[in-house]
Amino acid sequence: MQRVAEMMLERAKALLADGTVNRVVGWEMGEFFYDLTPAVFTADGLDKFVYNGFSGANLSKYMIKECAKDGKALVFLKPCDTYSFNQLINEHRVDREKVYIIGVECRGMIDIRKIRDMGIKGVTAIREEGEELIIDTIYGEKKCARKDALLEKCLCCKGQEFVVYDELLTTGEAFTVGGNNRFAKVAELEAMTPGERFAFWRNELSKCIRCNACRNVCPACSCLQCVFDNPKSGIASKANADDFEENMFHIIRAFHVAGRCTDCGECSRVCPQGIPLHLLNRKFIKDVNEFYGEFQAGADNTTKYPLTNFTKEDVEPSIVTNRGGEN
Amino acid sequence: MQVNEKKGEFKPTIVAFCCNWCSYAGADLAGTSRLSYPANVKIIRVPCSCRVNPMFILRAFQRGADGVILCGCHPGDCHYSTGNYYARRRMTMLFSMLDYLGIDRKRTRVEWVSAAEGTKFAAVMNDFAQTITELGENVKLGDLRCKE
Amino acid sequence: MHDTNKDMAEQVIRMSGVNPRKCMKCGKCSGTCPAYDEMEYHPHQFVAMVEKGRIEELMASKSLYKCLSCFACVERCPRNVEPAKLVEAVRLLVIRQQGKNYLKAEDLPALLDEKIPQQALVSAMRKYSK
Amino acid sequence: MQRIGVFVCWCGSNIAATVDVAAVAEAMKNEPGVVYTTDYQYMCSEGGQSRIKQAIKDYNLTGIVVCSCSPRMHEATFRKTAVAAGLNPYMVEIANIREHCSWIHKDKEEATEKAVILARTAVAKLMLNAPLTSGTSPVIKRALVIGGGIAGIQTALDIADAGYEVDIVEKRPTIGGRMAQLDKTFPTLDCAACILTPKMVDAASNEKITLYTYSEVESVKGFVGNFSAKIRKKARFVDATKCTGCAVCTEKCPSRKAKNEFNMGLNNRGAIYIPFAQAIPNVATIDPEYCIHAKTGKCGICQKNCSAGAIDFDQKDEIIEREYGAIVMATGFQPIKLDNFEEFGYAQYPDVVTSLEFERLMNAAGPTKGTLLRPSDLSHPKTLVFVQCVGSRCSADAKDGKPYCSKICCMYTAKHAMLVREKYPDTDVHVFYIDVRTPGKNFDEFQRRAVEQYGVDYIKGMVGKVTKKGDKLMVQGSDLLNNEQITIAADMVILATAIEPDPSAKQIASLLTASIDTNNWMTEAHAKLRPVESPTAGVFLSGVCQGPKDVPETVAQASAAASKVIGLLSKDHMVTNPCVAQSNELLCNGCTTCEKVCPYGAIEYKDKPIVGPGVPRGTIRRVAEVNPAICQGCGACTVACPSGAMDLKGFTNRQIMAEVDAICK
Amino acid sequence: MNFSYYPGCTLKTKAKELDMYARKSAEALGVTMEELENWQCCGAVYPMAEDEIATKLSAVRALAAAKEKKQDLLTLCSACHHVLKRVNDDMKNNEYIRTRANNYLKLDEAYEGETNVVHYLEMLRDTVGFDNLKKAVVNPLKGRKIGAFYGCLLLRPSGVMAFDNAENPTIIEDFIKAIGATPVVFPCRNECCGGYIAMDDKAAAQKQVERIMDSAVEHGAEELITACPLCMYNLDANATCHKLPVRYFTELLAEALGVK
Repeated sequence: MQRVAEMMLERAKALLADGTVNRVVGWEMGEFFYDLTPAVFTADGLDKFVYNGFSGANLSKYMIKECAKDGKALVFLKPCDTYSFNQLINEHRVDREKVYIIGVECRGMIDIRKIRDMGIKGVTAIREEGEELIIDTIYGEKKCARKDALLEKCLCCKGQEFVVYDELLTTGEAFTVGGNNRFAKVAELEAMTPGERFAFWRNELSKCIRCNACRNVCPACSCLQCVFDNPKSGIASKANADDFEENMFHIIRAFHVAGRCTDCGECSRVCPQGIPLHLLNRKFIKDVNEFYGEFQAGADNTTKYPLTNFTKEDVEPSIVTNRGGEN
Repeated sequence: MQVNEKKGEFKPTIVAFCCNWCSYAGADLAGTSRLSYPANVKIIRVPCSCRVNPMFILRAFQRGADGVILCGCHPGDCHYSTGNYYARRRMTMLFSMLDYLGIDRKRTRVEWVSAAEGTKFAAVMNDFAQTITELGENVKLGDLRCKE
Repeated sequence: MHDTNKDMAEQVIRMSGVNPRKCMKCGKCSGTCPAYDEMEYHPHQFVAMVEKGRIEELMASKSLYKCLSCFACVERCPRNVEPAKLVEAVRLLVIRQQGKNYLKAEDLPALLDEKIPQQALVSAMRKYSK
Repeated sequence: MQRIGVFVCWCGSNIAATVDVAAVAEAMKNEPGVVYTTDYQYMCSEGGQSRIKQAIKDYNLTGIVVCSCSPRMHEATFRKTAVAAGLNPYMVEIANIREHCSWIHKDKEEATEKAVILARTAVAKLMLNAPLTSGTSPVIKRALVIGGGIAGIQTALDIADAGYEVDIVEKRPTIGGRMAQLDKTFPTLDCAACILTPKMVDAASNEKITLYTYSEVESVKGFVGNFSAKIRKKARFVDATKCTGCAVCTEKCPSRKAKNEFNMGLNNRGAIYIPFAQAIPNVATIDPEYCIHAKTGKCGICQKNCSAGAIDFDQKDEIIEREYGAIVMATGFQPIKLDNFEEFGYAQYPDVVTSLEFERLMNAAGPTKGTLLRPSDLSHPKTLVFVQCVGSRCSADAKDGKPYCSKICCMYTAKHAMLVREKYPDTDVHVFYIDVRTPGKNFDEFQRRAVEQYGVDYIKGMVGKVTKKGDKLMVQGSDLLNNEQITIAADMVILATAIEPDPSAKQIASLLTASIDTNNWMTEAHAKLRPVESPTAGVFLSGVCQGPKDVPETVAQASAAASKVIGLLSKDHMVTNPCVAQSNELLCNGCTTCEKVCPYGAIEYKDKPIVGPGVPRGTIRRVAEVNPAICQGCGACTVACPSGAMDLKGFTNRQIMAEVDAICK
Repeated sequence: MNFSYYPGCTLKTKAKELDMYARKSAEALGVTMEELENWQCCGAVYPMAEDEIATKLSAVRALAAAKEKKQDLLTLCSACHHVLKRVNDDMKNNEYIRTRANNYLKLDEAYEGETNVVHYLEMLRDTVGFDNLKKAVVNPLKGRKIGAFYGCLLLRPSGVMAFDNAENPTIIEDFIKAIGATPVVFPCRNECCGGYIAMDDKAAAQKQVERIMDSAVEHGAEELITACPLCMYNLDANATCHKLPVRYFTELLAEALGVK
């Protein structure tokens, strides 16, 4: 990781120096060491640039804004981030010509919440040693397996393929990430009774405080003004008024990104309430795969997305109504 | 939901979206043929089944509908040639999601009804109304923090 | 239609999986049938008679055992009616009755010649007895 | 704030018997926005309408709700009423309390309650209505006819007669189509060429008509009144302006392997050829597939023999771009392939022919010069068997064939049988038929003549198999009326082969976004009331491309299509449906999702200056723009748009949600 | 190339040559036929009724056994091929039959029509290729005028059998060409020989055979080949006036390949 980070910094400096780009989009240290935030750097600010196990944030969406500025920007994208970027190209939200993409190797990013959930408190620093994490805390040194502390999205890693880039920075070392079945939890929910599912979602969605973090981070949510913020849309809703508003927000949001969502998992990563929002998106993805054939948003620039496409032989909606199992 | 106080029985609220060219005309034909179906089915006319936004269906459930049905031209017969194909995908996905969220999957339905199928329209509405009546009042996707 | 016949017609339709109403009465099955001349009721009549519920007459007819199962009628029917399936279903209706086997095991020795292949025996037993 | 009037119609007793109309009117008084309500016996009557007009004036109404029959019945009527009283026609909503209420319910209380909700729903929608204005677009006064058979020719002649320019695009080297291949026509037995060729000449000499033969439509853009088409004029390798049609080249050409399409492949033609003597244009065409010069660079015999110097081996395809106000499909038909009907032996025995091949064998300009000779040995056939319904009327789950009746076969088979018997009294002619279908003027009489006067043997039954024995074709079939299986030793078998749309129709339909049915026939805008219009505005249907037809029906429909085209071209401007999609440029983020679902290509993305609150001065964004003349108002885009930037006028998101709210209240 | 092989009852007794020559030829062509263990008689007729489940089970067992070995199932006898292919189609497409057959059999893994049923001739055409067969021929049967008798069971119903064009097949003629002989196409080559009723109604069977023989003789055939033991028996036993010699196609194959 450290080696990759050094290579990145070196390339950033070189590209700034030769005028290929005039700024760099990357991650900088936040208030806490695990709290990295996306940032735009110029040559003299590069000392704050960080790339480590907490660089989970997907930088693709930031490029929408960057593309509106003059000159070319350098951005570092992890393999899964490139899908988001590619999807943004498909939606004409970014200008490929104004972005220089360096694809960077990623071995999975750490979820500080998982470390806390292990009962490890007062964390002051974390370093990686092979497949282990060494965690310094105010109570002394703790250890845990790296794979137990990975973000949900990394456990279901899409792989190490970059679908769009100008150059790649990889170490060439062999390693494996992910391997979990991303639809396992969805299938588990599907196997529940409607009553249980209802209870599950009511419980989860009732935690929502409508901070809009999920929407703001989502690369597919790139509307200029969200329908939920637009008083003229007829469905604007900001606060948890009486009933259903949060549900409506999340369902409609999931529907709006259906077929375009790359399953980057940012929504769940940033949710301060820990709502597993990705389970809504993955339900749509699972359904698309089952009903209309395997589809990965952002994988290429030509395939029509499932909801803007059809075949005359498509399944009927009654496939849902007539589905077997308990009702 | 309206409770008919006279009889005390459950009268569900059912919203039917009908495309102007086939299903709305099919509903008209059901009327012309004097084929009865329950009065709690209320029809909203839309130009095409592809005009129906999932938002409308959620809105109906939010405002207390017990069942929502969408009727359009038979696949291949769309007045706009492809509208119902899009509607078919959208509704399949939406219904599956609603089911996933715990809204009984029998509360949502798509039927293809042509302008000549007055009988089918009435039969579909009778069947759907009966299904919804049997299911009873819909769950409210309410918030735990709000008053029941 | 007589009730027993109606029930039997339904049974034939169920067993055969054939919908005789699909028939447009072109007669191609009978135009095609190599066993036509051996039959009292011809393939198109099988379809028409099942449709009308005239099962008892068919059950009593030797035509049931004249079908060669060559599937020419099935192959060439423009409405995919599959008359051969009706013949077989009516035949089954007969031979599934106690003691109504058309071919009995004790008849076999008399019919054998030394060259006859097993499958001729097996198929005859399969087709004509239960 | 809207000022709404609600008008409840009794429709005599149709509504009033089941719905308490006065109670509905009364209940509506309390709805927000409603300032006036009334009920009346027949709102659509003169008296009813004048009440509405009066109320609009008296109460300064901004919109009206009429609770009456289906909007499909009287929406237009009440819109006119509103206009007469100075209202915008789109400030009218109909609550359908007849078809959707009084006629289906018996309990008056229940029906009244529902009528109130339906009225309230209409009011809720109307509260959000905005006046809409129809746009106009200019009409280009030129028509494109695709297909140069009798249908296309007739349509073009009629349009030209009315004074408008017409272009005919025909993919073959000559116009004339299938009818040119026919020998005689039923039921009068006129010679097909004698009645067709004068029309072909008329089309060629009419100064309003331009022929593009050996040409295909490559792309079509635009919308009713305003299409633009690209036409590929394929290289003939012959300069049409120089070629005199002397046909010397066609005789000298050493390449004789090409099947003569005009004679249904019964004989061969040269690589350079003129399809038939009366071809229009009467110009030779080189088939590069078979031309020795095209393949090897050597030969050039045609060039050496052409006194006009018309041969041009370097000729290139030409692309012509033209604008049209209307397009007519006249793409015609072809007989189906018989690969899956080999029980009739078509591929195995040369003396088993299709009916269209038989036309050529009977035709004086055909391969046998009109003497009936069977193909295998050119002997005179004595016994002929005609088989009807070959590949027609097959169920969808049968192994092949078409589910429809091809319609023309009963008549042409009777014609063939009759002609054979007339010309060769020594022949025996048998016809296997399932049903004889002869609806049409003088049609049944014609078929009866074949039987009664000409002694054609009609056998009710179907052929099961054709085999060969000696030099005879053994035709085994059923005779249902005699309950027997018969075998006829025949010299020739003629199959009344099902017809299907020309394969080009499917591709052209997709260029035009016109719809086709499961059998690839063109779909009409309305099966009964708009049979010559396609659902795509400005596209019309002529002839067999819409479904099987004989010549008189084709000509009738061709003229009907022409009259529709003339009606369209006679307008200077088209009034467009104002209920179309509209993109809110302030909200549109340019994602192009809507563009992907638009069936009409009505949405374009354009860089536009954006002016609005909070938008910096000079902002230019790439946003969706709907062309209101192309948009048909289906609304597919509105749901595809996640931003809510795309909305449908007359059926806006807020209007529909207001209806939902009113119903679920 | 390895196939699971289903010989069927008759190939072990009256039609030993059909089997023997097929095995020898396959070996010469580099095709391995692995005979299924414990195969049972297919029943010789395909039971057409929807409610005939038990009579289809032995076919399902053979199909499932081939599936387990992850091999295509090779057949030789037309009747067996017909039964296996059609039962397989039922198992693939007829839910009623599939569910019930699986309920009876209680296999470790439900059988749903996964196996490909391949007739020996199809194997020659699609796996070996007639061109390659031609190259492998050491003893071309030059000058022999052979009529191919297809019969019914390989061809019909063509929707399921998908063997060749049911009304104008060419596969055996192509085979005859490949072994160096001259095919004689005769119209009655896909007619029914009447084999199924040969026991019950000899006269009717004779009539069928007569028609076929007549047609073959008239078109110049000097011998006939077949893939079906029942046709073989019937054409041989019930021929009346004309009588051409009838052989199994595998015998000629073996002859041409020099392994007879």
